[in-house]
Amino acid sequence: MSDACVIHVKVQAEAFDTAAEIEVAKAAGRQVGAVVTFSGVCRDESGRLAALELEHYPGMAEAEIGRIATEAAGRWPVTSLTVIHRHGKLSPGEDIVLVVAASAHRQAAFDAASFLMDFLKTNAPFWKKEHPADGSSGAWVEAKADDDDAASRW
Amino acid sequence: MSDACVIHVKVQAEAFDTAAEIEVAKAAGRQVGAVVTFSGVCRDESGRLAALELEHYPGMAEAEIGRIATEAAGRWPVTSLTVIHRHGKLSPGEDIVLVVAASAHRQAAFDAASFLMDFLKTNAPFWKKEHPADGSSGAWVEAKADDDDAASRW
Amino acid sequence: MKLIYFAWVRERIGVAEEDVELPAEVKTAGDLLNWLRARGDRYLEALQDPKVIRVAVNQEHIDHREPIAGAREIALFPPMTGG
Amino acid sequence: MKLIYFAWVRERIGVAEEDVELPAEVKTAGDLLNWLRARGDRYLEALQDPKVIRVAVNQEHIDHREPIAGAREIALFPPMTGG
Repeated sequence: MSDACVIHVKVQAEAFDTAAEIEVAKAAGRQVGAVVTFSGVCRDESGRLAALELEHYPGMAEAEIGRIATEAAGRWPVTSLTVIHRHGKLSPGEDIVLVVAASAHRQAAFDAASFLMDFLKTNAPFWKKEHPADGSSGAWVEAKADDDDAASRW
Repeated sequence: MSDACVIHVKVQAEAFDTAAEIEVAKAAGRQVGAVVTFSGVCRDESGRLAALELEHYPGMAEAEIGRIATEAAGRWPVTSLTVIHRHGKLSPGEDIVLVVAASAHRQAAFDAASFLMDFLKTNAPFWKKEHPADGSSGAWVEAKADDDDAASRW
Repeated sequence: MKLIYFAWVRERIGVAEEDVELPAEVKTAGDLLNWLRARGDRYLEALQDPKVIRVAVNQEHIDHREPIAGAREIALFPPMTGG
Repeated sequence: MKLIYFAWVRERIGVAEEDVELPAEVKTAGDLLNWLRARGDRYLEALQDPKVIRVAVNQEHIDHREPIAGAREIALFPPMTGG
Protein backbone atom coordinates (compact mmCIF):
# COMPACT_ATOMS: atom_id res chain seq x y z
CA MET A 1 0.00 0.00 0.00
CA SER A 2 2.92 2.35 0.52
CA ASP A 3 4.45 2.12 -2.96
CA ALA A 4 2.70 5.21 -4.31
CA CYS A 5 2.92 7.31 -1.15
CA VAL A 6 4.96 10.51 -1.26
CA ILE A 7 6.36 11.40 2.18
CA HIS A 8 7.55 14.92 3.05
CA VAL A 9 9.18 15.62 6.42
CA LYS A 10 10.45 19.04 7.47
CA VAL A 11 11.80 20.19 10.82
CA GLN A 12 12.27 23.93 10.80
CA ALA A 13 12.16 27.14 12.83
CA GLU A 14 10.21 29.06 10.18
CA ALA A 15 6.44 29.25 9.87
CA PHE A 16 4.83 27.14 7.15
CA ASP A 17 2.08 27.71 4.59
CA THR A 18 -0.73 25.25 5.26
CA ALA A 19 -2.64 26.08 2.07
CA ALA A 20 0.45 25.47 -0.06
CA GLU A 21 1.03 22.11 1.65
CA ILE A 22 -2.58 21.07 0.93
CA GLU A 23 -2.05 21.93 -2.75
CA VAL A 24 1.13 19.81 -2.83
CA ALA A 25 -0.82 16.92 -1.26
CA LYS A 26 -3.63 17.22 -3.82
CA ALA A 27 -1.10 17.27 -6.66
CA ALA A 28 0.71 14.16 -5.41
CA GLY A 29 -1.82 11.71 -6.77
CA ARG A 30 -4.47 11.83 -9.49
CA GLN A 31 -6.93 9.92 -7.35
CA VAL A 32 -6.86 12.17 -4.27
CA GLY A 33 -10.43 12.48 -3.03
CA ALA A 34 -9.74 13.36 0.60
CA VAL A 35 -7.20 15.57 2.32
CA VAL A 36 -7.06 15.73 6.11
CA THR A 37 -4.88 18.27 7.89
CA PHE A 38 -4.00 18.61 11.54
CA SER A 39 -2.56 21.88 12.83
CA GLY A 40 -1.18 21.99 16.35
CA VAL A 41 -1.34 25.53 17.67
CA CYS A 42 0.54 27.19 20.57
CA ARG A 43 -1.98 28.08 23.33
CA ASP A 44 -1.57 30.82 25.91
CA GLU A 45 -3.13 28.60 28.62
CA SER A 46 -5.64 31.29 29.69
CA GLY A 47 -3.04 34.06 29.51
CA ARG A 48 -0.47 32.22 31.62
CA LEU A 49 2.07 31.79 28.82
CA ALA A 50 4.06 34.29 26.77
CA ALA A 51 5.65 31.60 24.61
CA LEU A 52 6.60 27.97 24.22
CA GLU A 53 10.14 26.98 23.37
CA LEU A 54 10.63 23.76 21.44
CA GLU A 55 13.93 21.95 21.75
CA HIS A 56 14.60 19.08 19.36
CA TYR A 57 17.19 16.46 18.49
CA PRO A 58 18.45 17.47 15.03
CA GLY A 59 18.79 14.51 12.72
CA MET A 60 16.84 12.12 14.90
CA ALA A 61 13.73 14.36 14.72
CA GLU A 62 13.60 14.04 10.93
CA ALA A 63 14.52 10.35 11.00
CA GLU A 64 11.94 9.42 13.64
CA ILE A 65 9.13 11.36 11.93
CA GLY A 66 10.11 9.64 8.68
CA ARG A 67 9.86 6.24 10.39
CA ILE A 68 6.39 7.08 11.78
CA ALA A 69 5.19 8.30 8.36
CA THR A 70 6.54 5.19 6.64
CA GLU A 71 4.64 3.05 9.14
CA ALA A 72 1.44 5.03 8.42
CA ALA A 73 1.95 4.68 4.66
CA GLY A 74 2.17 0.92 5.11
CA ARG A 75 -1.04 0.75 7.11
CA TRP A 76 -3.36 2.94 5.03
CA PRO A 77 -3.78 3.56 1.27
CA VAL A 78 -2.54 7.15 1.35
CA THR A 79 -1.09 8.96 -1.65
CA SER A 80 0.90 11.51 0.35
CA LEU A 81 1.87 12.28 3.92
CA THR A 82 3.44 15.57 4.97
CA VAL A 83 4.74 16.41 8.43
CA ILE A 84 6.22 19.80 9.31
CA HIS A 85 7.35 20.33 12.90
CA ARG A 86 8.73 23.64 14.11
CA HIS A 87 11.34 24.26 16.79
CA GLY A 88 12.47 27.37 18.66
CA LYS A 89 10.38 29.97 20.48
CA LEU A 90 6.72 30.17 19.42
CA SER A 91 4.07 32.66 20.52
CA PRO A 92 0.44 31.82 21.33
CA GLY A 93 -1.54 31.38 18.12
CA GLU A 94 1.47 30.22 16.11
CA ASP A 95 1.46 26.82 14.45
CA ILE A 96 3.70 24.17 16.02
CA VAL A 97 3.06 21.21 13.77
CA LEU A 98 1.23 20.35 10.56
CA VAL A 99 0.23 16.93 9.32
CA VAL A 100 -1.37 16.49 5.89
CA ALA A 101 -2.69 13.11 4.74
CA ALA A 102 -4.14 12.62 1.25
CA SER A 103 -5.95 9.54 -0.01
CA ALA A 104 -8.66 8.34 -2.33
CA HIS A 105 -10.65 7.45 0.80
CA ARG A 106 -11.68 9.72 3.63
CA GLN A 107 -11.28 7.22 6.46
CA ALA A 108 -7.72 6.37 5.40
CA ALA A 109 -6.82 10.08 5.41
CA PHE A 110 -8.38 10.60 8.86
CA ASP A 111 -6.75 7.50 10.35
CA ALA A 112 -3.29 8.19 8.93
CA ALA A 113 -3.34 11.80 10.18
CA SER A 114 -4.55 10.77 13.64
CA PHE A 115 -1.96 7.97 13.86
CA LEU A 116 0.82 10.35 12.84
CA MET A 117 -0.16 12.87 15.52
CA ASP A 118 -0.39 10.22 18.25
CA PHE A 119 3.10 8.91 17.48
CA LEU A 120 4.61 12.36 16.96
CA LYS A 121 3.49 13.14 20.51
CA THR A 122 5.06 10.06 22.07
CA ASN A 123 8.03 9.29 19.79
CA ALA A 124 9.34 12.38 18.00
CA PRO A 125 12.26 13.92 19.93
CA PHE A 126 10.86 17.35 20.77
CA TRP A 127 10.49 18.95 24.21
CA LYS A 128 8.40 21.98 25.14
CA LYS A 129 9.45 24.52 27.74
CA GLU A 130 7.00 27.13 28.96
CA HIS A 131 7.84 30.84 29.09
CA PRO A 132 5.36 32.32 31.59
CA ALA A 133 3.78 35.69 30.87
CA ASP A 134 4.79 36.93 34.33
CA GLY A 135 8.47 36.67 33.46
CA SER A 136 9.20 33.85 35.92
CA SER A 137 11.43 31.00 34.85
CA GLY A 138 9.45 28.37 33.03
CA ALA A 139 9.04 24.64 33.48
CA TRP A 140 9.35 21.81 30.98
CA VAL A 141 5.97 20.50 29.88
CA GLU A 142 5.37 17.04 31.31
CA ALA A 143 4.45 14.13 29.08
CA LYS A 144 0.85 12.99 29.48
CA ALA A 145 -0.21 9.42 30.18
CA ASP A 146 -3.15 10.18 27.84
CA ASP A 147 -0.70 10.49 24.98
CA ASP A 148 0.78 7.06 25.64
CA ASP A 149 -2.74 5.66 25.78
CA ALA A 150 -3.61 7.32 22.46
CA ALA A 151 -0.56 5.80 20.77
CA SER A 152 -1.15 2.35 22.22
CA ARG A 153 -4.61 2.01 20.62
CA TRP A 154 -3.15 1.60 17.10
CA MET B 1 -19.97 21.25 25.93
CA SER B 2 -21.52 23.12 23.02
CA ASP B 3 -22.02 26.49 24.71
CA ALA B 4 -18.78 28.02 23.42
CA CYS B 5 -18.84 26.48 19.96
CA VAL B 6 -19.10 28.76 16.94
CA ILE B 7 -20.79 27.03 13.99
CA HIS B 8 -20.42 28.27 10.41
CA VAL B 9 -22.37 26.62 7.58
CA LYS B 10 -22.16 27.71 3.96
CA VAL B 11 -23.67 26.12 0.85
CA GLN B 12 -22.35 27.84 -2.23
CA ALA B 13 -21.33 27.45 -5.87
CA GLU B 14 -18.11 29.44 -5.43
CA ALA B 15 -14.73 28.02 -4.45
CA PHE B 16 -13.62 28.62 -0.87
CA ASP B 17 -10.34 29.61 0.78
CA THR B 18 -9.26 26.81 3.11
CA ALA B 19 -6.42 28.81 4.68
CA ALA B 20 -8.77 31.68 5.53
CA GLU B 21 -11.23 29.26 7.13
CA ILE B 22 -8.46 27.76 9.27
CA GLU B 23 -7.55 31.27 10.47
CA VAL B 24 -11.20 31.95 11.37
CA ALA B 25 -11.28 28.67 13.32
CA LYS B 26 -8.09 29.53 15.21
CA ALA B 27 -9.46 32.97 16.07
CA ALA B 28 -12.76 31.58 17.37
CA GLY B 29 -11.39 30.50 20.74
CA ARG B 30 -8.39 31.50 22.83
CA GLN B 31 -7.73 27.92 23.81
CA VAL B 32 -7.53 26.42 20.33
CA GLY B 33 -4.68 23.91 20.33
CA ALA B 34 -5.80 21.69 17.48
CA VAL B 35 -7.40 22.36 14.11
CA VAL B 36 -8.43 19.46 11.88
CA THR B 37 -9.58 20.05 8.31
CA PHE B 38 -11.14 17.69 5.82
CA SER B 39 -11.21 18.61 2.14
CA GLY B 40 -13.25 16.49 -0.24
CA VAL B 41 -11.85 16.77 -3.74
CA CYS B 42 -13.44 15.99 -7.12
CA ARG B 43 -11.62 13.01 -8.68
CA ASP B 44 -11.41 12.21 -12.39
CA GLU B 45 -11.80 8.45 -11.72
CA SER B 46 -8.73 7.54 -13.78
CA GLY B 47 -9.62 9.97 -16.54
CA ARG B 48 -13.19 8.73 -16.92
CA LEU B 49 -14.83 11.96 -15.70
CA ALA B 50 -14.85 15.48 -17.10
CA ALA B 51 -16.85 16.87 -14.18
CA LEU B 52 -19.22 16.16 -11.32
CA GLU B 53 -22.46 18.08 -10.99
CA LEU B 54 -23.84 18.56 -7.51
CA GLU B 55 -27.55 19.11 -7.06
CA HIS B 56 -28.80 20.19 -3.65
CA TYR B 57 -31.96 21.03 -1.75
CA PRO B 58 -31.68 24.76 -1.00
CA GLY B 59 -32.71 25.57 2.54
CA MET B 60 -32.69 22.00 3.76
CA ALA B 61 -28.99 21.61 2.88
CA GLU B 62 -28.02 24.44 5.23
CA ALA B 63 -30.52 23.33 7.89
CA GLU B 64 -29.44 19.68 7.87
CA ILE B 65 -25.72 20.52 7.99
CA GLY B 66 -26.50 22.87 10.88
CA ARG B 67 -28.26 20.05 12.72
CA ILE B 68 -25.30 17.69 12.18
CA ALA B 69 -22.84 20.35 13.38
CA THR B 70 -24.94 21.10 16.46
CA GLU B 71 -24.95 17.38 17.28
CA ALA B 72 -21.16 17.28 16.93
CA ALA B 73 -20.76 20.37 19.13
CA GLY B 74 -22.79 18.62 21.80
CA ARG B 75 -20.66 15.49 21.69
CA TRP B 76 -17.14 16.95 21.69
CA PRO B 77 -15.53 19.99 23.35
CA VAL B 78 -14.94 21.91 20.14
CA THR B 79 -14.56 25.69 19.95
CA SER B 80 -15.62 26.01 16.32
CA LEU B 81 -17.03 23.93 13.49
CA THR B 82 -17.13 25.11 9.89
CA VAL B 83 -18.76 23.29 6.99
CA ILE B 84 -18.71 24.60 3.43
CA HIS B 85 -20.37 22.49 0.76
CA ARG B 86 -20.35 23.48 -2.89
CA HIS B 87 -22.98 22.77 -5.53
CA GLY B 88 -23.02 23.04 -9.33
CA LYS B 89 -20.53 21.67 -11.85
CA LEU B 90 -17.06 20.91 -10.48
CA SER B 91 -13.96 19.82 -12.37
CA PRO B 92 -11.46 17.17 -11.20
CA GLY B 93 -9.13 18.65 -8.60
CA GLU B 94 -11.69 21.17 -7.36
CA ASP B 95 -12.79 21.13 -3.73
CA ILE B 96 -16.32 19.87 -3.07
CA VAL B 97 -16.54 20.17 0.70
CA LEU B 98 -14.54 21.55 3.61
CA VAL B 99 -14.92 20.72 7.28
CA VAL B 100 -12.87 22.54 9.91
CA ALA B 101 -12.98 21.52 13.58
CA ALA B 102 -11.06 23.44 16.25
CA SER B 103 -10.61 22.38 19.85
CA ALA B 104 -8.25 22.52 22.79
CA HIS B 105 -7.79 18.78 22.30
CA ARG B 106 -6.62 16.95 19.22
CA GLN B 107 -8.84 13.89 19.58
CA ALA B 108 -11.99 16.03 19.88
CA ALA B 109 -11.04 17.90 16.70
CA PHE B 110 -10.38 14.64 14.81
CA ASP B 111 -13.57 12.97 16.04
CA ALA B 112 -15.83 15.96 15.37
CA ALA B 113 -14.47 16.38 11.82
CA SER B 114 -14.81 12.66 11.05
CA PHE B 115 -18.35 12.55 12.50
CA LEU B 116 -19.37 15.59 10.43
CA MET B 117 -18.09 14.00 7.22
CA ASP B 118 -19.80 10.67 7.90
CA PHE B 119 -23.17 12.36 8.46
CA LEU B 120 -22.75 14.83 5.60
CA LYS B 121 -22.37 11.80 3.32
CA THR B 122 -25.52 10.07 4.52
CA ASN B 123 -27.80 12.94 5.62
CA ALA B 124 -27.02 16.19 3.80
CA PRO B 125 -29.31 16.61 0.76
CA PHE B 126 -26.78 16.65 -2.08
CA TRP B 127 -26.64 14.38 -5.14
CA LYS B 128 -23.73 13.87 -7.51
CA LYS B 129 -24.14 13.29 -11.23
CA GLU B 130 -21.20 12.24 -13.35
CA HIS B 131 -20.25 13.99 -16.59
CA PRO B 132 -18.12 11.47 -18.50
CA ALA B 133 -15.05 12.66 -20.38
CA ASP B 134 -16.24 10.83 -23.54
CA GLY B 135 -19.29 13.13 -23.80
CA SER B 136 -21.82 10.37 -23.08
CA SER B 137 -24.73 11.11 -20.81
CA GLY B 138 -23.77 10.62 -17.20
CA ALA B 139 -25.25 8.61 -14.37
CA TRP B 140 -26.14 9.59 -10.84
CA VAL B 141 -23.59 8.41 -8.30
CA GLU B 142 -25.03 5.62 -6.16
CA ALA B 143 -24.97 5.84 -2.39
CA LYS B 144 -22.54 3.41 -0.76
CA ALA B 145 -23.45 0.96 1.97
CA ASP B 146 -20.00 1.78 3.40
CA ASP B 147 -21.16 5.30 4.09
CA ASP B 148 -24.17 4.10 6.08
CA ASP B 149 -21.85 1.81 8.03
CA ALA B 150 -19.48 4.70 8.75
CA ALA B 151 -22.32 6.84 10.09
CA SER B 152 -23.77 4.04 12.19
CA ARG B 153 -20.57 3.61 14.24
CA TRP B 154 -21.07 6.90 16.10
CA MET C 1 -49.24 20.95 -0.47
CA LYS C 2 -45.95 21.48 -2.31
CA LEU C 3 -44.06 18.43 -3.50
CA ILE C 4 -40.39 18.78 -4.51
CA TYR C 5 -38.29 16.19 -6.30
CA PHE C 6 -34.52 15.89 -6.60
CA ALA C 7 -31.90 14.04 -8.68
CA TRP C 8 -33.20 10.98 -10.58
CA VAL C 9 -36.59 11.18 -8.85
CA ARG C 10 -36.97 14.64 -10.42
CA GLU C 11 -35.70 13.43 -13.81
CA ARG C 12 -38.04 10.42 -13.91
CA ILE C 13 -41.15 12.28 -12.75
CA GLY C 14 -40.28 15.07 -15.18
CA VAL C 15 -41.02 18.07 -12.97
CA ALA C 16 -39.01 19.69 -10.17
CA GLU C 17 -42.02 20.56 -8.06
CA GLU C 18 -45.80 20.61 -8.10
CA ASP C 19 -48.79 21.50 -5.92
CA VAL C 20 -51.18 18.70 -5.01
CA GLU C 21 -54.34 18.24 -2.96
CA LEU C 22 -53.91 15.11 -0.88
CA PRO C 23 -56.97 13.01 0.05
CA ALA C 24 -57.57 12.58 3.78
CA GLU C 25 -56.53 8.92 3.77
CA VAL C 26 -52.92 9.83 2.87
CA LYS C 27 -51.56 10.07 6.41
CA THR C 28 -47.93 8.89 6.31
CA ALA C 29 -44.96 9.35 3.99
CA GLY C 30 -45.50 5.73 2.89
CA ASP C 31 -49.13 6.51 2.03
CA LEU C 32 -47.94 9.45 -0.04
CA LEU C 33 -45.57 7.23 -2.04
CA ASN C 34 -48.37 4.75 -2.77
CA TRP C 35 -50.76 7.54 -3.78
CA LEU C 36 -48.16 9.05 -6.14
CA ARG C 37 -47.37 5.65 -7.74
CA ALA C 38 -51.02 5.46 -8.80
CA ARG C 39 -50.75 8.79 -10.63
CA GLY C 40 -49.10 7.42 -13.77
CA ASP C 41 -46.17 5.66 -15.38
CA ARG C 42 -43.63 8.38 -14.68
CA TYR C 43 -44.43 8.28 -10.98
CA LEU C 44 -44.43 4.50 -10.96
CA GLU C 45 -41.02 4.42 -12.63
CA ALA C 46 -39.58 7.04 -10.26
CA LEU C 47 -40.98 5.42 -7.13
CA GLN C 48 -40.96 1.76 -8.12
CA ASP C 49 -38.64 0.81 -5.24
CA PRO C 50 -40.06 2.80 -2.31
CA LYS C 51 -37.36 1.68 0.10
CA VAL C 52 -34.71 3.72 -1.72
CA ILE C 53 -36.83 6.88 -1.67
CA ARG C 54 -36.05 9.35 1.11
CA VAL C 55 -38.70 11.75 2.35
CA ALA C 56 -38.29 15.15 4.02
CA VAL C 57 -41.16 17.11 5.54
CA ASN C 58 -40.58 20.82 6.01
CA GLN C 59 -36.87 20.19 5.27
CA GLU C 60 -36.36 17.46 7.87
CA HIS C 61 -35.83 13.77 7.17
CA ILE C 62 -38.68 11.50 8.20
CA ASP C 63 -39.28 7.79 8.18
CA HIS C 64 -41.90 6.35 5.79
CA ARG C 65 -44.08 5.39 8.76
CA GLU C 66 -44.23 8.94 10.12
CA PRO C 67 -47.27 11.22 9.59
CA ILE C 68 -47.12 14.09 7.11
CA ALA C 69 -49.88 16.14 8.73
CA GLY C 70 -49.00 19.83 8.86
CA ALA C 71 -46.48 19.63 6.04
CA ARG C 72 -45.97 22.80 4.00
CA GLU C 73 -43.52 21.08 1.68
CA ILE C 74 -42.59 17.47 1.18
CA ALA C 75 -39.48 16.47 -0.74
CA LEU C 76 -38.78 13.07 -2.31
CA PHE C 77 -35.28 12.10 -3.37
CA PRO C 78 -32.80 9.22 -3.71
CA PRO C 79 -30.18 8.39 -1.06
CA MET C 80 -27.79 11.30 -0.73
CA THR C 81 -24.30 11.32 -2.21
CA GLY C 82 -22.80 14.60 -1.05
CA GLY C 83 -19.68 15.18 1.02
CA MET D 1 31.49 7.51 22.37
CA LYS D 2 29.45 10.71 22.11
CA LEU D 3 26.74 11.32 24.69
CA ILE D 4 24.04 13.93 23.99
CA TYR D 5 21.53 15.30 26.47
CA PHE D 6 18.25 17.13 25.88
CA ALA D 7 15.71 19.24 27.80
CA TRP D 8 15.91 18.94 31.59
CA VAL D 9 18.44 16.11 31.40
CA ARG D 10 20.76 18.55 29.61
CA GLU D 11 20.02 21.36 32.09
CA ARG D 12 20.64 19.19 35.14
CA ILE D 13 23.83 17.60 33.86
CA GLY D 14 25.00 21.03 32.72
CA VAL D 15 26.43 20.10 29.32
CA ALA D 16 24.73 19.42 25.98
CA GLU D 17 27.15 16.70 24.94
CA GLU D 18 30.40 15.04 25.92
CA ASP D 19 32.78 12.30 24.80
CA VAL D 20 33.28 9.39 27.17
CA GLU D 21 35.24 6.13 27.26
CA LEU D 22 32.92 3.44 28.50
CA PRO D 23 34.33 0.48 30.46
CA ALA D 24 33.69 -2.94 28.92
CA GLU D 25 31.12 -3.92 31.56
CA VAL D 26 28.69 -1.19 30.38
CA LYS D 27 26.76 -3.28 27.91
CA THR D 28 23.15 -2.03 27.93
CA ALA D 29 21.42 1.34 28.06
CA GLY D 30 20.51 0.56 31.68
CA ASP D 31 24.18 -0.13 32.48
CA LEU D 32 25.05 3.26 30.97
CA LEU D 33 22.53 5.05 33.19
CA ASN D 34 23.95 3.37 36.30
CA TRP D 35 27.51 4.19 35.26
CA LEU D 36 26.61 7.86 34.66
CA ARG D 37 24.80 8.14 38.01
CA ALA D 38 28.09 7.27 39.72
CA ARG D 39 29.87 10.15 38.00
CA GLY D 40 28.65 12.88 40.36
CA ASP D 41 25.76 14.78 41.88
CA ARG D 42 24.65 16.46 38.66
CA TYR D 43 24.33 13.10 36.92
CA LEU D 44 22.62 11.59 39.94
CA GLU D 45 20.08 14.45 39.99
CA ALA D 46 19.45 14.25 36.25
CA LEU D 47 19.11 10.48 36.20
CA GLN D 48 17.68 9.81 39.68
CA ASP D 49 14.54 8.21 38.21
CA PRO D 50 15.89 6.00 35.41
CA LYS D 51 12.45 4.86 34.28
CA VAL D 52 11.60 8.34 32.95
CA ILE D 53 14.84 8.57 30.97
CA ARG D 54 14.58 7.70 27.28
CA VAL D 55 17.63 6.45 25.39
CA ALA D 56 18.38 6.67 21.68
CA VAL D 57 21.34 4.91 20.04
CA ASN D 58 22.41 6.28 16.67
CA GLN D 59 19.16 8.30 16.60
CA GLU D 60 16.81 5.38 17.23
CA HIS D 61 14.85 4.73 20.41
CA ILE D 62 16.00 1.70 22.40
CA ASP D 63 14.79 -0.02 25.52
CA HIS D 64 16.99 0.12 28.66
CA ARG D 65 17.66 -3.61 28.38
CA GLU D 66 19.05 -3.37 24.86
CA PRO D 67 22.79 -3.42 24.12
CA ILE D 68 24.63 -0.25 23.14
CA ALA D 69 27.48 -1.99 21.34
CA GLY D 70 28.39 -0.25 18.09
CA ALA D 71 26.90 3.08 19.13
CA ARG D 72 28.44 6.20 17.61
CA GLU D 73 26.17 8.51 19.60
CA ILE D 74 23.84 7.87 22.51
CA ALA D 75 21.24 10.44 23.54
CA LEU D 76 19.49 10.66 26.91
CA PHE D 77 16.33 12.71 27.34
CA PRO D 78 12.99 12.97 29.16
CA PRO D 79 9.71 11.72 27.69
CA MET D 80 8.94 13.69 24.56
CA THR D 81 6.35 16.48 24.44
CA GLY D 82 6.28 17.55 20.80
CA GLY D 83 3.39 17.55 18.41
